[in-house]
Amino acid sequence: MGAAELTIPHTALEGGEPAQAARQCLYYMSLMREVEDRIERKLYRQGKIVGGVYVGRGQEAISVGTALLAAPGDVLFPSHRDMGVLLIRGVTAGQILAQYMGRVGGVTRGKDGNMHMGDLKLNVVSIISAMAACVPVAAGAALALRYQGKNNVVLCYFGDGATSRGDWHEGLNFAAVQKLPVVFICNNNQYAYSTPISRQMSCANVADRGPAYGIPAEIVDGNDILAVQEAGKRAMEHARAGKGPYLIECKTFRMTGHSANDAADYVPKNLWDEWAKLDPITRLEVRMRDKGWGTQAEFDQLRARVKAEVDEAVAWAEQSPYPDPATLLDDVYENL
Amino acid sequence: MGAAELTIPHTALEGGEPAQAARQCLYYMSLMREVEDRIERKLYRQGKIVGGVYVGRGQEAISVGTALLAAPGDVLFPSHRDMGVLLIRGVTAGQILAQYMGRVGGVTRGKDGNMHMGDLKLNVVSIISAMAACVPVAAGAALALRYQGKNNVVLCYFGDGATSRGDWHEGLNFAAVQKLPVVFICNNNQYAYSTPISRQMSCANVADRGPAYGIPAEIVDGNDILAVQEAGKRAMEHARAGKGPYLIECKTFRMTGHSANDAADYVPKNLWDEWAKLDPITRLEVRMRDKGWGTQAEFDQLRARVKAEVDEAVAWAEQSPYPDPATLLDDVYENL
Amino acid sequence: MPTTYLEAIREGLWEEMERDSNVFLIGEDIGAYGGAFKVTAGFLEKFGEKRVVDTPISESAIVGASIGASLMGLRAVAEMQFSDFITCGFDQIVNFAAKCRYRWNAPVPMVVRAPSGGGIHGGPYHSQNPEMWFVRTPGLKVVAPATPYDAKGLIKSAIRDNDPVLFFEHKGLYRRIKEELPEAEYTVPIGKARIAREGRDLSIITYGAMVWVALDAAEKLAAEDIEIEVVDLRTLLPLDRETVCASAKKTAKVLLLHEDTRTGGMAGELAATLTESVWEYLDGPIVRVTAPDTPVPFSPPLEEAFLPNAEKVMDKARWLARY
Amino acid sequence: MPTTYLEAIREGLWEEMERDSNVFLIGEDIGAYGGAFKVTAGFLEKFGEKRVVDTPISESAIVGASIGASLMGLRAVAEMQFSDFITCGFDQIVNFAAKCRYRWNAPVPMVVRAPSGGGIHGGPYHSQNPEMWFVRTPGLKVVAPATPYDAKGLIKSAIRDNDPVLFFEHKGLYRRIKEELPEAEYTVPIGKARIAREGRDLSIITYGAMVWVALDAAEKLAAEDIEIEVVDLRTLLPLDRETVCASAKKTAKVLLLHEDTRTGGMAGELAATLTESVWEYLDGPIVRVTAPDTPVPFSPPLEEAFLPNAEKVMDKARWLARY
Ligand SMILES: Cc1ncc(C[n+]2csc(CCOP(=O)(O)OP(=O)(O)O)c2C)c(N)n1
Ligand SMILES: Cc1ncc(C[n+]2csc(CCOP(=O)(O)OP(=O)(O)O)c2C)c(N)n1
Ligand SMILES: [Mg+2]
Ligand SMILES: [Mg+2]
Repeated sequence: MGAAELTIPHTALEGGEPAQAARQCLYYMSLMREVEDRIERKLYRQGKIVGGVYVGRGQEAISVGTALLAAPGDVLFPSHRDMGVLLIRGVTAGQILAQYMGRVGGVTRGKDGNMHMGDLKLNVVSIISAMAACVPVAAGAALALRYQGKNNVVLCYFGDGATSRGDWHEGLNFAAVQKLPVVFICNNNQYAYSTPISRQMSCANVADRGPAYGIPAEIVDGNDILAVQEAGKRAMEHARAGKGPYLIECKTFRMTGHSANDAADYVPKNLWDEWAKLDPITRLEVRMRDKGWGTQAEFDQLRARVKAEVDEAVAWAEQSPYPDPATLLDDVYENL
Repeated sequence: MGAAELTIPHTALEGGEPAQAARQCLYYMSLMREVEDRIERKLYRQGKIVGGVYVGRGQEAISVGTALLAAPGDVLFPSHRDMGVLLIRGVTAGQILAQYMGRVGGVTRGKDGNMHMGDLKLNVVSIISAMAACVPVAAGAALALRYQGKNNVVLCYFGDGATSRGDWHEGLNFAAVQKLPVVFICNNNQYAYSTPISRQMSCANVADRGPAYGIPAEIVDGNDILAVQEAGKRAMEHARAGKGPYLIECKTFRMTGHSANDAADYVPKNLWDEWAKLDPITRLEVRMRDKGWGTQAEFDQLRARVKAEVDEAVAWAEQSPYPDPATLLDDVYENL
Repeated sequence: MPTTYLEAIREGLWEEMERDSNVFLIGEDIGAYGGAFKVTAGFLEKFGEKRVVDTPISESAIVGASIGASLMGLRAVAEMQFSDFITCGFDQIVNFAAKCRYRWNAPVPMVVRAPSGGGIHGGPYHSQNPEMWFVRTPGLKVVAPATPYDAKGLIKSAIRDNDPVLFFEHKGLYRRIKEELPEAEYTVPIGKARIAREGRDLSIITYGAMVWVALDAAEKLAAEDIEIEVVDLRTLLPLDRETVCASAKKTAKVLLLHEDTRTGGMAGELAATLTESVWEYLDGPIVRVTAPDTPVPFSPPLEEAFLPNAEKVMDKARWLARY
Repeated sequence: MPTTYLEAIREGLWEEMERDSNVFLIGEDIGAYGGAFKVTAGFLEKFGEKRVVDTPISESAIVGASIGASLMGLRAVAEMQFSDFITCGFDQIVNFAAKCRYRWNAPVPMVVRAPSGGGIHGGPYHSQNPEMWFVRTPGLKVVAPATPYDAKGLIKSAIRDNDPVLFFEHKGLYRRIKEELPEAEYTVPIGKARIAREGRDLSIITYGAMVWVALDAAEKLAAEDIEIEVVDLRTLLPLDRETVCASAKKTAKVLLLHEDTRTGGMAGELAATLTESVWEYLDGPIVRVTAPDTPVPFSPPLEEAFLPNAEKVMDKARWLARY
C-alpha cells in the first residue's frame, strides 16, 4: 500500500452526521499524535530525524478542528505545531516522516527544514521560521482570493509568542483595513519557548488585541475540539460573508518541551498534571462515549489502525532515498 | 545677539502660576509657528531650504504642551512635526534654520536631513525617517533611566500613521511588559501623507490600541493645549510612579499638505475651515483673555517679539557657512 | 515626444496592467495621490481600487501581502515610497520571497519597486542605494535601469518574471533623462548587460545613474584620445558575467563605478568575477570609483563630495589608461 | 582545562558584566533558560533581572531597545536566537544604530550577538551567514571569530567598543573547538586579522568556521610540498586590508574562502582590495571557494554538497599553486 492511500480523504464536516464528524476529529488527532510521538520519542532518539523536533502534543484539537472545516479552495497557513493541517489536506504520514528524515520523499525533497511543509496544489503554504512572518502573507493570499472572486477564506495559525512580532501587527491591521477573509487562529499554549505569557504581553488574553484592529475576537477552550469547531464555524462564516478577519484564541498547553531537547524545567510541575487531565483526545473520547458516538472497543481499534498506518509510513519513509546532491542547484530560479 | 540667547530658558510648568504657564505655552507655540511659517512659506519658496519641508501647523499644542512638562532629565523623542520639543529643550531657532539650510551651524553640522535633530546633552533623540522606528528605541531609553535609578521618563512622539508599523507594536509591547516609564504621544492628525485614518486602521481611535498592551490610553483634544497638559501630567505621573507606559492620543489636524510641495487636494475642503476654527494658538489666546491672563495688546507684542527673534535667527542661519567637504568622512566611527 | 525615465516606468506598468488582469499595484499613497513621485498617477481612476491597493504604513505587510497574493496566482507590484524603507520589509523579501521556490517549489512572481539613489539632497534616509543587501541573496533578481528605454522594458520583464524582482529606479533620473521610445511594444530581458558606448582603451562597468557619469567622462576623455567602453549592467542579479568579461578582454583595463558606498559594493563582485575569469587578459589593476563608506550626507557640499562624478572618474581612468 | 568556543564567549560576557555595571544582556529566553545555546546560562542568577532582560519575540524591539539604552550610557549586548532572525530587526541595525554617530554625533555602544553558520542540518532558517548584509553598511563593525581565544577577546573588545558591533558566532564551532586560554585578562583588538598559519606558496584568506577548513587543507597540502598561509580575518568590518595585502604580496597567490554564498560575498570585497592594491605582486588569478548561490538546504547530502570543505579548497589550491 502506497503512502498516498494511508489517510482518509478529506470530507467536509458540514452536512456530515455529528458522530461521523467526531470520528473524523478523533482519527486525525490520533494520527497527528501518533506521528509526532513516533518522531519525538522514537525516531529522534534513534538518531533518524534530521534537525530539531517541535510537536503539538496536547494541541491537536486546534489544527484538526479548524482544518476539517476548511473547503478545498480555502488556503491554510499552518505553524510549527499544526501537523493536523497537513494530514487533513492530504499530505501523507509517509511524506511527513520522510521530510523529517531529510529524504527525497519528503514534501520538500530534502530542501526545507523538517516541519516546513507546503504544497500549493493542496492550498497549504509553508511557514518560514520567523514567527508571524506568515501573517501578512496570509492577508495577501486572502486578497488574491477576493480578487479572483472566489468564495474562499484563509486560515492563519500562530502561537501566543508570535503575536509580539511586528509582522503580526502589520498583517492583522492590513487584513482588517482591507476587510479580508482571514481567520487568525492563535494557539495560546502559555509559553513561547521558555518565556511565559506574562513576559510576552501585559494584556490578559491574545483576544484582547482584536479591538486594536476593530475585528471580532473570541476565546475558546483549545482542548475541546467541538468548541474549537463551533468557534471556527462562526469565524469562517464571518470571513466568508465578506465581513473581514476574525481572531480565535485557543487556550491550550504545550505538553512537551519547546523542542525535543528541551526538558522544560521552567514549567511549574503542577501545570503538567492539570493539563494532562484536559487532553483533547481523551476528552473527545469521553464525549463520544457519553453521546453514544463510539465505544472503547472502537477507540482501541482506531488506535491500532493508526499505529499500523504509522508503522507503514515509517517504513515507507525509511526506504525513501536521500536527495541526489546534483539537485543542490535546482529551483533557485525558474530558468537559470 | 547670538542665537543661543534667542529663546527663553526652560522653566518647569509645575509650580509656576497658571498665567505664567499659559504665556509660556503661547510663546513656544507662536515661535514654532513663526519658524515653520518662515521655512515653508518664505525660505522654501526662495529656494533657500535644502530638502523637503514638513511642518506641524495647527498641531503646536501637542509638542509644546507636553515638552513644557518635562524635567531636564526626561528624554524626548520628537517626530517630524514636533519642533516645539526642540525649541523648549534649548535648540535655538537659528540652529534649526541653519539645519534646514544645510549649514554647519545646524544641529547636525549639515550631516542629517533637515528635520532630523537630536542632541544628547539636551536629552533629545533624533528620529530616523522610518515611521515608528523610534518607539522601541524610546523604550530602551526608558529602560536605561530605570536601570540608572533615575526618576525620569521618556516622551515618545509619533503620528497616527506610524501606529500601523510593526515597530510601534513591538515597542509598545516591550515597554508594557517591562513596565517602562514611557509616555507615548500620538498626534492623530487624521492623515498619513494622503491616506486618511479609515485606510490606516479599522478601529476608531489610536487609543483603542492601549488595551492590546494593557496600558492606559486616553483621548484628548490636541488643539487645546491646557487639555493636552492635563493629560500629559496624568501620563507622566503614572510613568514616573513606576506604573508603566501610558498612551495619549491627541486629536488634531494637519493644517498644510504632507510636505511643502503637496497641495493636499485629497483633503475635503470643509475640513480646512472646521479645523481653522480650532487653531490652538487662537484658542489659547481666547482662553487667556477670558481668564484675564493676557490682553490682545500683549499678544500682539509677543507676536512682534517672536517675529523679530525669527528675523534674527534667519540672519544668523544665513551667515552660517556650508560644511567643509573635508568633514565628509568624519564621525562614521569613533576612531577610524 | 521624448519620454522621461519616470514616464517610461509608468507606461510599462500601465501596459502590463492592461495586458494581464492578474497584475496589481500595492503601496503607500499610490492610489488617489498617485504615489510620492506620481509614478502611478491616474492608475486608480483607470484600474480601480481592486488593482491599486493603498496600504497603511507597513512595509513588511506590503511585501508580505505581495508574496501571499503572488503565491495565489496574482502578480503584485509593490512600491516602497523610498528605497530606504525597504529595510522595514527586509525579512519578507530575503527570507520569504527569495527562498520559496527553492524550499517548496512555490513561485513568487512579484516586483518591488524602490526609488533609490542620491543627488537630490535627501539626506541619509532618502538617498540610499540598497541594492547590495539583495544582490547577495540567492533567489532574488535585482534590476537597476539607467535609461527610459530600459526602465520601461525592464519593468515589463520584471512583472512577467516568475521570480521576485527588485526594481531600483533612480530618483535622480526620474525627470532628468528623456528619450524617444518605440511605438511598438518591447521588453528588455533581465540578466543582460548592454554596451552603452564602445571603446578600446578601458572599460567602465557601472549601472543606474552612474551610467550617465561614465558616458560624460568617456566623452571628455575621447578628446584626450582615451577611448572608453561603458558597460551598463542593467541587471545586477543575475549578473551578466559574459558581457562584463568580454568587455574586459577587449580593453584589458577595467574601472568599476557605482554610486553605492565602497566596501561590500557591486564593484567587489565584479572584481572577483574578473580576476577569476579573465585574469590573463588584464593589463592593469582593476580600480574602483565609488561613494566613500559613510551614510549619505545632507548638505549640498557634503553630498557633492560624497557622490562619484565625471572628474573623479576621469582622474582614475587617465591613471589606468596610462598604466 | 581547554575552553570551548561557546564557553569562551560566555567567559568574555561574564568578565565584562563584572567589570562594568553598564553592561547588560537582552534577548529571547536568555534569562532562566540561559539562551537557546546556553551561552548565558547562570547569568540571571548572578546578575539579576535588571541586567539580564528576557524579551518577547521582537527582534526589532530588542535591537531598538538596545540602541535606546546605549544612547543613554548603557552597553547593551543583544542576542539574536539565531542570526537568521536578524532580518527582523534589520532596519534598526542598518538605519538607526549604524548611522547615529555620523548623523548627530550620538554613540551607540552596543553589540548584537548572532549565532550563525551551517553544518548542523538546520535548514534554510537556522544556518545562514548574514555578515554581508552588514559589511556593506558603513557605521557598523562586524566580527566573526574562529577560535575560543579570539571569541573571548573579541566579545570583550566589542562590548568596550563605542560603536555598534555585530558579533557572528559560528554555531558549528560552539562545542567543537577547544583551546587553553590565558589565566590573565586579555582582549583581541577589533580590526586586526591574524596569520593562522605561515606559508610561502599561496594565501588563503578566510574567517569563521572556514579557518579550520583552510588549516586542514593547508596541513594536507604541506605533504604535497605546497606551503599555504592562512589569514584569519577575525574582523570583517573594518577590514584589515594591510594584513591581507601583506600576505598576498608575500605569497603572490590568493584563494578566498567563505562559507557564505558566492555572489556578493566577502570574497568580492577582498578581490577588489587586492587588485587595486597589490596587483603588481600577484602571480595568478584570485580564486574563490564558497558556498553556491542557493539557500542553505536541509538534507545532509545536500548541505554537504553546499558547504565548502577541505577537498574543494585543496582542488583549487593545487590548481593555483601550479598556475
Ligand atoms: C522571529 C523569530 N524569533 C525567534 C524565533 C525562535 N523561536 C522559535 S519558536 C519560538 C517560540 C514561539 O512561541 P509561540 O509563538 O508561542 O509558539 P509555540 O512554540 O508556543 O507554539 C521562538 C522564540 C523564531 N522562530 N522567529
Ligand atoms: C517606514 C516608513 N514608510 C514610509 C515613510 C514615508 N512617510 C513619511 S511621513 C509619512 C506619513 C506619516 O503619517 P503619520 O504617522 O500620521 O504622521 P504625520 O505626517 O501625519 O504627522 C510617510 C508615509 C516613512 N517615513 N517611513
Ligand atoms: Mg506559545
Ligand atoms: Mg498623521
